[in-house]
Amino acid sequence: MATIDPAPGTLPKPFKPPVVAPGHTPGTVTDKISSVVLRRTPKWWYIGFGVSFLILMVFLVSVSWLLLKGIGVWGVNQPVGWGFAIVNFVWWIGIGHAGTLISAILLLLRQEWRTSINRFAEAMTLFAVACAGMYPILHLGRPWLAYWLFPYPNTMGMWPQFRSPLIWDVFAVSTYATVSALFWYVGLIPDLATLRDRSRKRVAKVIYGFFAMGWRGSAAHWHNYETAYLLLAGLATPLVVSVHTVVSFDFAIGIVPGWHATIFPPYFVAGAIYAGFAMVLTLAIPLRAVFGLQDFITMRHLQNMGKVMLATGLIVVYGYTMEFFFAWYSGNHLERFTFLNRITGPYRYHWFALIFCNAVAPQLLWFRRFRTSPFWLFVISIIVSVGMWLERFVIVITSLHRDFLPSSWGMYKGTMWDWGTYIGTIGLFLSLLFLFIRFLPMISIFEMRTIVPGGQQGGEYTDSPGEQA
Amino acid sequence: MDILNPSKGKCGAEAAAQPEPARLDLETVRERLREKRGNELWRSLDDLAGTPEFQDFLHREFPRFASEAPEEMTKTDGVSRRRFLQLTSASLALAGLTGCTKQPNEAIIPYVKQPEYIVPGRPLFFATTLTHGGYARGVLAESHMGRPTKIEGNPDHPASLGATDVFDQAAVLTLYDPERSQSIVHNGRIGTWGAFVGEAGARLRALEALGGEGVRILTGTITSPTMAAQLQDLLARFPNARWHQWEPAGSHHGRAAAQAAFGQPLETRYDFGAARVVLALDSDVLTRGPGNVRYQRDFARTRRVRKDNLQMSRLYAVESVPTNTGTLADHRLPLPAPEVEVFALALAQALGVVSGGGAGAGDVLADARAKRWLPVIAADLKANAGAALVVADEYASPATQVLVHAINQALGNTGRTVFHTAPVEVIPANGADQVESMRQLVADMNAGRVELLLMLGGVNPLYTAPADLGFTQALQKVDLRVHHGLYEDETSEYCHWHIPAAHELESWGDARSFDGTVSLMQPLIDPLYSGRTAIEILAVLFANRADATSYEVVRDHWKTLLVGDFEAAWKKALHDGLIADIPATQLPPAGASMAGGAAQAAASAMVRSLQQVRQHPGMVTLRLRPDPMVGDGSLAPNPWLQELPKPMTKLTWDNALTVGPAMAERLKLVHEDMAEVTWNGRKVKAAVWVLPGQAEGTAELTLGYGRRRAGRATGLGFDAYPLRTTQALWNLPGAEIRPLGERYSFASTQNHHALESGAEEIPLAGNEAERRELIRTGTLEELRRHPDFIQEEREKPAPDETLYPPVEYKGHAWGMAIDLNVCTGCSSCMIACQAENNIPVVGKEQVLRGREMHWIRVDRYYSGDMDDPRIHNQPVPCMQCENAPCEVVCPVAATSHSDEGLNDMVYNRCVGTRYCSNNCPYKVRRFNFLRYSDRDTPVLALLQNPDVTVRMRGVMEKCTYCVQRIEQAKIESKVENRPIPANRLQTACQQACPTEAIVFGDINDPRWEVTKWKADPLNYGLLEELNTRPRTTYLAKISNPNPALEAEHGDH
Amino acid sequence: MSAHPHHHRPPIYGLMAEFHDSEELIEAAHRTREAGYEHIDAYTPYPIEELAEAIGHHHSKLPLIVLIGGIVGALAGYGLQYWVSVIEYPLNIGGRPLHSWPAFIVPTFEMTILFAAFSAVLGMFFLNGLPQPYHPVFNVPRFALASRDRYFLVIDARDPKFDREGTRRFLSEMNPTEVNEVEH
Amino acid sequence: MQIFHRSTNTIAKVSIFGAVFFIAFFAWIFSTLLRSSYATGQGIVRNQPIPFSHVHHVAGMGIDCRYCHSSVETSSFAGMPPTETCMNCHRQIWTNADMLEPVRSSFATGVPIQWQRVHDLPDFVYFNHSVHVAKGIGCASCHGQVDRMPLLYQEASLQMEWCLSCHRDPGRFVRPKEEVFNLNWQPPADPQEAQALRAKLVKDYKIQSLTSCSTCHR
Repeated sequence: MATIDPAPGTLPKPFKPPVVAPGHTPGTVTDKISSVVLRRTPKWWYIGFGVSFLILMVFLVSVSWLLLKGIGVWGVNQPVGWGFAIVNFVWWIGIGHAGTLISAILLLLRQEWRTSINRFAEAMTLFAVACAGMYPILHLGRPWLAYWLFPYPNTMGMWPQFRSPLIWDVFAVSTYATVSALFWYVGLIPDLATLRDRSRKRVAKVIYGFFAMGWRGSAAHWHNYETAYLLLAGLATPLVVSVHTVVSFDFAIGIVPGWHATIFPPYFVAGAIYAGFAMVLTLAIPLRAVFGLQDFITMRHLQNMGKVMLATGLIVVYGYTMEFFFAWYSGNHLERFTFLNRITGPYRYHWFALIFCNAVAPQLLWFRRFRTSPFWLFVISIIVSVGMWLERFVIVITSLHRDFLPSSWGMYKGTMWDWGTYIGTIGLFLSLLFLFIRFLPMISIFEMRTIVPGGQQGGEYTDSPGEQA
Repeated sequence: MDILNPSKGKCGAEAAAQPEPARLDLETVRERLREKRGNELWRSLDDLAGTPEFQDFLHREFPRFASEAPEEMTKTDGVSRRRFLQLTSASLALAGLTGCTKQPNEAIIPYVKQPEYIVPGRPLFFATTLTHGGYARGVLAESHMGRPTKIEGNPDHPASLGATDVFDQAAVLTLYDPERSQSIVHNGRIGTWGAFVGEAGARLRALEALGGEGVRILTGTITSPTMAAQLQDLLARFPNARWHQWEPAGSHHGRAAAQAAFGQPLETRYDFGAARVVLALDSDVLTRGPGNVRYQRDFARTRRVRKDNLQMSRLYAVESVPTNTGTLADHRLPLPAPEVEVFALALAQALGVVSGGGAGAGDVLADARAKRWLPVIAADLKANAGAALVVADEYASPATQVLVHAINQALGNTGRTVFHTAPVEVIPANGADQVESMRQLVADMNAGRVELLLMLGGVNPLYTAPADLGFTQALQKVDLRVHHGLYEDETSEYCHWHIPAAHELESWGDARSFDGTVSLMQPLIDPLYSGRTAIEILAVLFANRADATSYEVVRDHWKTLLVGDFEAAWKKALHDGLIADIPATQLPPAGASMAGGAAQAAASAMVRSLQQVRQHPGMVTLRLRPDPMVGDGSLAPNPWLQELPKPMTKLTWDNALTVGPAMAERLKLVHEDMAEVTWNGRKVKAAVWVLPGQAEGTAELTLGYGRRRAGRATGLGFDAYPLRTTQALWNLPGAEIRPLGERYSFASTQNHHALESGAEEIPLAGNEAERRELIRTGTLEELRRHPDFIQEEREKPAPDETLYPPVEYKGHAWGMAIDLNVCTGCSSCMIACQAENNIPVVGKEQVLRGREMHWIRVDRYYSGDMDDPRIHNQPVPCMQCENAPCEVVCPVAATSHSDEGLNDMVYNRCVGTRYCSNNCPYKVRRFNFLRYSDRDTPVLALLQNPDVTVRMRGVMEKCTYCVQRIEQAKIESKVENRPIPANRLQTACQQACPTEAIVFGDINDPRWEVTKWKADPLNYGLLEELNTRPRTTYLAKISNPNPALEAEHGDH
Repeated sequence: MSAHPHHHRPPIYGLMAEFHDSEELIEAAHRTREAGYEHIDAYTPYPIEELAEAIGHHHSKLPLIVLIGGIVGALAGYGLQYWVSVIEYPLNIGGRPLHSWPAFIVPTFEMTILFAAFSAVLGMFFLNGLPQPYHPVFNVPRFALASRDRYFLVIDARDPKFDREGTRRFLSEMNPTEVNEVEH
Repeated sequence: MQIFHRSTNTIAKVSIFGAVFFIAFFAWIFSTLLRSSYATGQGIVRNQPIPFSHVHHVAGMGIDCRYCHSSVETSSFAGMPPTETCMNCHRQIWTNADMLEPVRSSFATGVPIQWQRVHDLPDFVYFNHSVHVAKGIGCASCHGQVDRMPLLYQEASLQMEWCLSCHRDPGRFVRPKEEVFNLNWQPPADPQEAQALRAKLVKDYKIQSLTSCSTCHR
């Protein structure tokens, strides 16, 4: 992240556009962003939400069938005991990471350009985690007993088995979900107050007011608030790193060749950030166009995110390389066979596709021409998302399908219900996202105020009328 | 899975056919209970039992139950232990629904009069007999409160010695099979016994005047002394009646050969225990045929190498299609089917049994390698004359078998390793040749000379009769056609009457085993489906004993023969399950002197046929053989057998046209291609299986599939019978195979996806297995020179190579050892485990997805040249690792270690993450992806072993070392305050294993056999380098190659 | 911060001066303090660091609360695992020691974070006296702009130096856009 | 402008603070329900075809447990008396009491009597009476003072935690074998003495604490 811009205050160089277009004041920022929420619902929103909701229904149908018949409606088998469910789980969780990263780590690193993207990045985190969180439950043979994974006193006198990475998952993911939610909500409070004061409708005032908790921007409050926000960021940072580390343990702790690797934690975390930023771009690029937020989500943001992707992408590629190197260097026949099987075995096409998506395509980002073209960034970000899904597929399936005893080798293929569940969660994700951009400010208003002229850095004062719709 | 459910349509129809709908029969009971589950089911069965209809039903179906049995009977054979309603009292132990916190209400139903020998909650074992192709095997049936649940071998029975084969184990499932025919059918409608006896009886009385003219009886091979007597009397009273035998997979050529060689259809049996050198000519003698269990046991004992016994016999196998026997061979030579017979000829010449010997010996052979092998083998046989044994395929041409008889005689093996006795089966007046007998029958039928045809004991000629006879058309010309069998089948469809047969576990009877031993059959339960035995039918129809029960008939028969105190002798016989040391029952040993010139004649006959065969090279010989699992097809409806992987192909729910790799290439065929086989203008379609090790020019299609009317088995696989004619029953030279360009998909349990994942998977798997040293091998020579060579190859990490403090197992420490040197891959262990542990059947579609549930499997690896590979079998149960990788990853502690080192699996705690299975290097864990256990069919609940939980959907399961047996043994020892006697506690797989390849026990206690095995230098663990510390270990596979052939291929 | 019922209740809550610039507000806050007012508060659309000092609000107790929360979480987490695996139901899991401390680290860490995060948020609410949906300052209509771009200074009527007229004059001297009385 | 009334301040604060207690309360309710007789069936009298009184037969007539539950020492299942057993006495006494009509008709018709199960374990639990008896665990330890139950009911919860409570420390319940069927046996009053006795029996009967899963689940 060394590539990212210098300390705030220095004049942006010509090729590096500012984080906020000139001419904005706290007032205009406030009005512009809150108006997105407060004005009448645009027709396209209904369309967008409707479509996402339909996809969500696909999810409901698939899950109902799953619960009715049993896990057997999926493609999982012996020896491939884990399939789409775990692949999707890791994929979604990974996507989630960018949000926390942007809002927490970049905050600690004083990267002010984060301000205009952190809010919906965090929302994205929450929704991604919501999607991810369902898979570990759905993939159980007896999902209705999922609560047995939580430690609680019961009539059986039984407790969870704390040596299992799955229990670590339970703790990590639930903590992650909770902390992200808190972080997000705390960040929202002042903006909820803003909406409370801006909205005209009584109902809206009451609802926003209820959640604003009577925030009134007292200096003393701001002081505690800032402290809390910083502390949360400080807690979320190690947390986000731990979460994907733990997810990687699900595999690294196993003895399956192709899973049992010490390099997993770092390269899973990198992969997560990689996937996450890809998703942020995938969402940010259309959003800024639709809502004309180019002023706030500027080329500078897109470029920085492109750079982060390039950097993390390279780390991931390094991870792949090392896996193969270790396999060869360890001299362990089983390891060698597994990785040879990845390239030459029945799933070689998945592997080549993965290499193209995650290693080859992103190299375009070396060139500013692509870094600064929303279109290309969008395309690349999509490719990377696909690539990251393939990565998990390759890790989970190809390692399992030919492990220790050749007699037990098998193949795995997702069924229509696997696909239904996967696509369905995308529907859930989008539906939540649409609701979010409709009813909450997708950019942190109060933080934007601090970075516009007339904000904290002072600057000329422009009077603007009280309320405008 | 409703794989075991009877089709509801059928039941509906029958229910409708009921004269008075108010009355119940088992079908309706089942209908009422169909939607019930687990405990609830039992409750409602009880409720139902109260209703008047049910009482009425009981009176009709189970008269003995309703009105107490005569005291005398209750005492002698304990009929009351088999009363129906007791079955419902199984609720006290019956495994049902798992995982619910609140218990539904249940009922306890005690006896009215409790038989003194029954202790509720403890099983009883009864000696009885099961027959296969007419031949007997003595077994012990385990009975829980009147429900037979498991078959074990009868240790006192010469054909078993305590072991069983797959068919024995499968018998209990057939017993309860809801698809068995359950009521008398008259012209497609429900009939009554009375009406049948009326009609048939009337017809018989009419014919009696004519001395029974027009009466024909068709049975399978009969060895039962009682039935023999019945038939004798019958034919005495009806001199013009005829009795025909047709056993599709019987030893027709064996009989013919004996006839040719000895002038009479003598029985031939072997003593492998006495043989130092064995040559098997295309013969799977170890795992096929009536004597197989005993043969395996005897042979294994000559192969069990230990540090204190470095002796073992040598086995040569010359075969066209790989067999279990072949996998054990020290030298295996693949030759085309006809060439194998030529090899017999060449050997005869080489040994001077027939002319053309001396220098010219072997000239007849086409194959270069065969030429090289012949003298070596001949020499080895000579060297061991008297302790050698040459075995021909019982399906090989009579000529070949005659030559082999001659060879054995020349070598002085006869009387030492080969024995001839008078025929075990009862030979009808019209001769031993069953094919001829069938020809006569059909001729008579066509000529309209048959008025009444009784087909007894489940014969199914419409499916199995030689195709050229036109049995179907002929049958139509018979006025009154009666079929008696366990199932409604192809034949019963064309009969006026179908009489449900009683299962052997429901019947009184007797039969002889391969060595002539008379074995008694006693029922474990009253007929579930109102079946009747052939003995009863004969008695009722021909002996005018209207109310005769087979119990009386059999007992009366033996009354005359059992000398001395009959009651005592009878009780003893029943207790032992066999009638020993009574002269009247012994088979006279035949002075087997070969008819002069018989061998020479056979030789020249073979030379003649050889010329035709050799005329067109590249010609294919199609072998037809009984299927290893469903035999001649009569066992096709048995799901356990259907899902039991066939030893060589690991194929389930299908048969296949197997061809060798080279030939497949030549014929442009790939795995799972559909092909058309043509022979003499007869055509059959079948899918191709490319089988490594199968000789060029040889294809095989097993019988027993493509059933047209067999319930759930209908339409499975491909029917080979249309190709089978009286000219050629077993080997069809000159067959053509032509690709059809269609595809088929086989459900195999090993390397399912040979094509999908690249056809190279099978060789790759084999070579990987070798590379990973899963199966450690060596030769006897190596072992003698260097006893510890296996130990030095081992990569077992030292105890201090781990960070963890070692766990001490004081007291018992259960472990298992498996001797790869004697495992034939017969798969008895798999099905025994299935029966013992309530393992569900999943069906073809699920097997295709790789979800079979067997707790122990037999892995089969090919390595080396796929046309002549090394073939290995390796039984793989749970390794019960001390450092179990599965346990560490379970989030809810559903699998953990017991104090005695068992890797416990707690179904009711399992949430089903399947992480344990992923992390199991041996992939022995099995998951209930769907609701596989059938709880909808009440009668199948009776089959369940009450000591093992029936698993529900979504939970993991696996081999437990039969923990229920361990716990039972421990509890008994505690109650009686004594230690568990060494080697008495056996797992189900161990108990069933014919070769004693599996031992189990307390590895902390030197008295147990397993402890000795584990101390043997051949002992090693699978994937030890992972430091899982498996409790199950293997003894390396040692071969005893002939130094003179070493060069041929490396250690086998 | 809300009115204390026990001592006598002044007629109004206080006086509110509105500024259109953060600089002015900070300036005003300093002067008010210098003038000896204690009970004052300032309202801004976004956090301004100097302002807290300016109105005499120095350091936050929050970090301490979070630290304690974290420690409690850690102890609870590890304690639970130790008790379950070693004391309550000791099971031999794959031959691993009962007290497999390396495995227990992860949940301990997560519990630490969870507890700390909760104490941070709840602590913040507690210290800020939130939730407080009703507050007198909302009675001033212009105060709605406090969440947009206006800056307010409020002197509490309970301040000993407070005097309805004098204080109003004092505030007006700092040329605010407006000075309003804040009703209770 | 004000949106909320003054009171909302208190309400809001109280509800956040109260949430903690609210959750605790629900947890308590839940765990209580799971252990209630609704879930366990404790103390519930099932209606039986015959109102059989253990008080009368055991305390009154002094019939030994094993007279009816004959397989308790040899089998996993304690055994339920066949109709025959009832008739042994009731051929002579109460020969025409209406109450006993079901017994007589059962004996006449051969249709068994259907009792409602009182002690019912889940099907995945394998309990064995014989071994517990052999190790000196008295009937009363699990079944309670049956001789004081006019109509039989389930004394213990029979939940896993209940089983474990004894399996973790069997010494607490062991008694001399000859006292196993004595429903009124009490350990020596003096604590030391009682402790000594337990220690001795545990040693003599080789009693282990078995908490491996396969001890009960198979």
